[in-house]
Amino acid sequence: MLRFLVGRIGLLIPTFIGVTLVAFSFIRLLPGDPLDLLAGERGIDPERKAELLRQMGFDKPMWQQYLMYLGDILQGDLGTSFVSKKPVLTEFLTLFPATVELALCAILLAVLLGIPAGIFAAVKRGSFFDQSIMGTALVGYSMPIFWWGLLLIILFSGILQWTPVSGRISLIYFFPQDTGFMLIDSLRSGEKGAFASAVRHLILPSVVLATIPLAVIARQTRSAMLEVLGEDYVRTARAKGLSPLRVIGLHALRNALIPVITTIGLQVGVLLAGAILTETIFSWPGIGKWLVDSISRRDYFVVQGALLLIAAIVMIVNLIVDVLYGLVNPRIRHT
Amino acid sequence: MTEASATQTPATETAVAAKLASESRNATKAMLTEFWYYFSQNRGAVIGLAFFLALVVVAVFAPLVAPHAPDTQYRDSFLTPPVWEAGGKAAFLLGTDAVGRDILSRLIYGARYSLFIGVIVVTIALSGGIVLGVIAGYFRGAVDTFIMRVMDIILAFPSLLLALVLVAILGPGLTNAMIAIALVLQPHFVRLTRAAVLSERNRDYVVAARLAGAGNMRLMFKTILPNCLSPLIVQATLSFSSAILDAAALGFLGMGAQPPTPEWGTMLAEAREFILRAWWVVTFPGLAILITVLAINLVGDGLRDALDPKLKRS
Amino acid sequence: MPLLEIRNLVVEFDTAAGPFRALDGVDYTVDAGEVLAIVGESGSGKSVAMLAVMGLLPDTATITADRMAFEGRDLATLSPKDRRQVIGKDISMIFQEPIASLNPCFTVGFQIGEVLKTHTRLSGSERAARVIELLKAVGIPEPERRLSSFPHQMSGGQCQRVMIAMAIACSPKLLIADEPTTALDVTIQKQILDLLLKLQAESGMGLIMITHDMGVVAETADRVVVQYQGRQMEEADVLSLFESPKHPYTKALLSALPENATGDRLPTVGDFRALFETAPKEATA
Amino acid sequence: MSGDAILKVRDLKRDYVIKGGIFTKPRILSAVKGVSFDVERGTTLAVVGESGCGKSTLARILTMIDPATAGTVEIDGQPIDIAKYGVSREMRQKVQIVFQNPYGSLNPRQKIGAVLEEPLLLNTDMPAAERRDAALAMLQKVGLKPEHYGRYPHMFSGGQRQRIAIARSIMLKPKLLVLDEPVSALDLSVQAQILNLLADLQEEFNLTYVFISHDLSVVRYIADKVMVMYFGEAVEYGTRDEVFDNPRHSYTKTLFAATPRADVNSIKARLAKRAA
Repeated sequence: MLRFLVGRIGLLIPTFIGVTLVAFSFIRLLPGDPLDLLAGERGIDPERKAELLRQMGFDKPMWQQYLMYLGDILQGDLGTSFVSKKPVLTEFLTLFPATVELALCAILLAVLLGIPAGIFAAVKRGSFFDQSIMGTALVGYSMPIFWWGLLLIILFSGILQWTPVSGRISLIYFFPQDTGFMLIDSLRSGEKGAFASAVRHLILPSVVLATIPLAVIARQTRSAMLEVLGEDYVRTARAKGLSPLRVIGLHALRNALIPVITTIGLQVGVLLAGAILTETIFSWPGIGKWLVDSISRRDYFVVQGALLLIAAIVMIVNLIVDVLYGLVNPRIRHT
Repeated sequence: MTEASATQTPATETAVAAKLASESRNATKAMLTEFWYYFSQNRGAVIGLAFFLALVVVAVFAPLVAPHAPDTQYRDSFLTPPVWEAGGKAAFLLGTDAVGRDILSRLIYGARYSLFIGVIVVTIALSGGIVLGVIAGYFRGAVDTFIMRVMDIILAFPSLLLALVLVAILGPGLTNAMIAIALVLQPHFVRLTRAAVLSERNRDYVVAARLAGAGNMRLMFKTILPNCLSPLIVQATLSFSSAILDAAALGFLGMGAQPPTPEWGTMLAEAREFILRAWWVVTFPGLAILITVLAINLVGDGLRDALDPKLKRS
Repeated sequence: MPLLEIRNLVVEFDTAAGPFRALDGVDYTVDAGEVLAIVGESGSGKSVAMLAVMGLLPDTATITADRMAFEGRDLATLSPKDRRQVIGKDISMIFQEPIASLNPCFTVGFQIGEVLKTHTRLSGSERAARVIELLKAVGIPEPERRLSSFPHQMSGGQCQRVMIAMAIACSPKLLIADEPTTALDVTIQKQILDLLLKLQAESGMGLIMITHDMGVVAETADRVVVQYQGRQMEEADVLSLFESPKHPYTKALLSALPENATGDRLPTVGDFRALFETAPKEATA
Repeated sequence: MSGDAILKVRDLKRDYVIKGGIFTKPRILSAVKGVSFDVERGTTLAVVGESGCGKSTLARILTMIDPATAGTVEIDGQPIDIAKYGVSREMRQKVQIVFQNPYGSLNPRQKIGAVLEEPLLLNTDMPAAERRDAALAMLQKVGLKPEHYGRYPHMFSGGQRQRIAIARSIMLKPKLLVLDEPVSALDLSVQAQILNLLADLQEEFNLTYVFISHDLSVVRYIADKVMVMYFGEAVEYGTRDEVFDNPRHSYTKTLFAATPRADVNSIKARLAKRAA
């Protein structure tokens, strides 16, 4: 297991270096030099520009620039936003909890509904339930979630007026956000109705963001279960006279979960990509919206920093999933 | 060479050849029939395929099918609701948008863009992915490690994020969006091809072909690759639909096709501000995306069932 | 009263190409203390009947029989719950692929203990002691240490021993072994067969050996049923079967054994086919 | 038959290096630990052993799939060393192999005609029509029909596929055929047919067989000479009768004792013991 873990971490290092290269090249690949881009239509006088370029190290050879960049990263310096003048890392850390809160709710929803639905569909293979669950899952899997979000807004916010259109909490509440997680902060504030408001704001974005992972997890669980149910050891479990509940819920599920965990891990990327769209639609102040706004504001150091940080998060979550995978799979744990 | 050929006259020779050719055709036909049998067992897949073909026809003959030109603005009909709603006009079956363009016509022309995007993106991603995947899986060693690490790097970025950034570099527009999406989808093909090649390369028939004198190129592309195609075909179908989705998402974020292009995602972006006033400008483009993607995914599922040898044998 | 009695068993599978008759009216009787071998080549349906007894056939199978009784109780009319009290306790079964037949996610000790937990009222510590006793009985060295092993850490022969331990955990009256040694080397096969016969002789249980190997039949069986394409060709005690086979198919099988070769060429079943295959058998539509 | 050895193997060794992790040193696993034997033209050497004894490794070396670590192999008077010189067309035409599993050894996407013609296409300059005739003639020779030419492997039974695999292996008229458990995956009745076919072909083409098997009854039937392998070593080597009548090594004795006997006398003995 230790060797497995070390191997996985070893694999991450070249990938991380590659990721920094991508983030580094991003600014250099932009058409025109960065300062022209940053200055926009106002223009900048040549002397000041040369001075700035020297300050930022753009006159040095590429490899030196890269090493400088790498050094900055290792010191936690990911550059400064041209718009807000705040360090990118600080901005990121302020906005990140909002995205995590949303993504966690979404993945929880997806796992808690998707796995049972998949198991049920597999056990009742070919039945009406199986067909409806899988039909629904396929629709979910095919859903353009930006449209799905708009549709839900029309229905629940427009027609039924049940849920708010945007934001994380109603503007009438004001309390310190120590953790950055609105559900926790609103509970701690003790303000009446604040928690309920936070929940109501969270529901629609979570549903929208959960849609695709939910569909993927349900489909994967079903096919993993179907595969496992045909295995010899499931036949053995039946031959032992165990109850169907134990055969399916213990012997089959335990094995089917192994590929499902991998699938759940792969949803991090899907969630972060989905967060870009969901946060834009619901004006959710997280890193997805931050990123889109930065691109349209041409705040390229923010984009560069976000690129690096998001890739790092994906890699870390994948590592955690790999470890989990090793833990549930004895063939890896005991070698 | 053999007794049989020695005694054969040219006439019987061609007869033999013709007979063998027809036998061979029959075998191919039997394969296809069998494939179609398993595919058609899946009702959803057949419906999806029918819809997809209909969509292709509509897209090809868009100028003949569409009631209006996609960019004609009818100044007397801003935000006309669909024909069945109060205030709807028969000329605009699905209503008009904020500048008076017929939504149905724009959707019909929009199908061209979506299908075009799917075809181009899948072609680029698939061909690149196959070549890299076969090389990585066949040669192993340092080449493999290098290719797979590069793919890992691409996969470390969420697809839409990477596409957004690429578009930021290349500039917004449909072509750049397609290139970006193809690049983002490519690693999946590389991984899939590599995995399939790895599982095939040590099979006895490959060893037998090597013993028969087949070189690397022949082994890679003639012996092994055809046996790896099933998962790739399924993945290509699914990528076709995700390319459409991603392009629409980019369009929605203003980074894909630019207005006034009747691309479905771009249409949605333009319609966003009217969501609480005119539901139809938002609903129909999205519905078009959903149904198209759903149809293609249905076909993909059907292909998987028909091509998956495991299911076939059970 | 025979231990297991089956009369006119027919099993049909629903397939895409229409119903397929895997068993076409077969009879089996097994008495306590007896070793019955069911022998046949692939497609003979030799495992199907016993899977039907165990209730392990898929939903696509339709089972009909005039009688299918274990110790006089009709298995067909038992509720699934009552049947589960017989399966794994009084009738147990081991399979061809020992490694694949054990659950890769659970330890050996857990998987054996599970049978005891389901079918007996032993306490936790009693169960633990019994598991060790069972592992000893099937000849696994260092049973205390092996308890916490996973199947992938053991060889095929050892896994089959674990399967046997699991099968005999509740002292069954009937043990069904479905090609128990086909996946194993000859020397291991010998050990496993010896073990099965020893356990059978000690406990007096009935043993059904399902196999394709005439050698295994000769080494283990008291009585033999020969099957071909879902039908019973011959039933005889083992000596008379080898000494004077009645049915042409049995004769063909025995003469196809290389060790019985007399001339330069081996007679093949095809040489005899006309004698026992009246009509080509196909899926009855 | 002495002196006309088509295959001479001396002190053949094959080691595999098992890559170590970060904390473990690489280990060396010896699959074949120095075996020597001769096979005379037109005869059959049976290599017997259980899983992991090195018999498949030996097969891969003889067919030039894998190189040997040490020792010499001489086929038809020519030494082979693929690590140094690779495999020439000429050498390839001398040795071919038939695998155990007829379901894995045929390319599922290749029609039978193409399967049989591939060796000719790649190693000779024969025109297409002649290749086709050669393939058709070979189909007939192994007991299949001309109409099978255009079909795919999955349309055949296991026994038929093994016939196709055998046909492919002798398309180039090899001198030596390595048969790696060719009948183990087949039913008894089909096994007999394939063994008969192999005997016929041996006679017709004066083929030399290295027949790898774990089944002693088949070996006893088909072999001229027998070599018993155990953990990479040849523990027993001699003519069939020498080995079967008078096994010397204890492993050979164990192996013989473990092989089930299907003769009436053994059954009588067993029943008598059981009754006692």
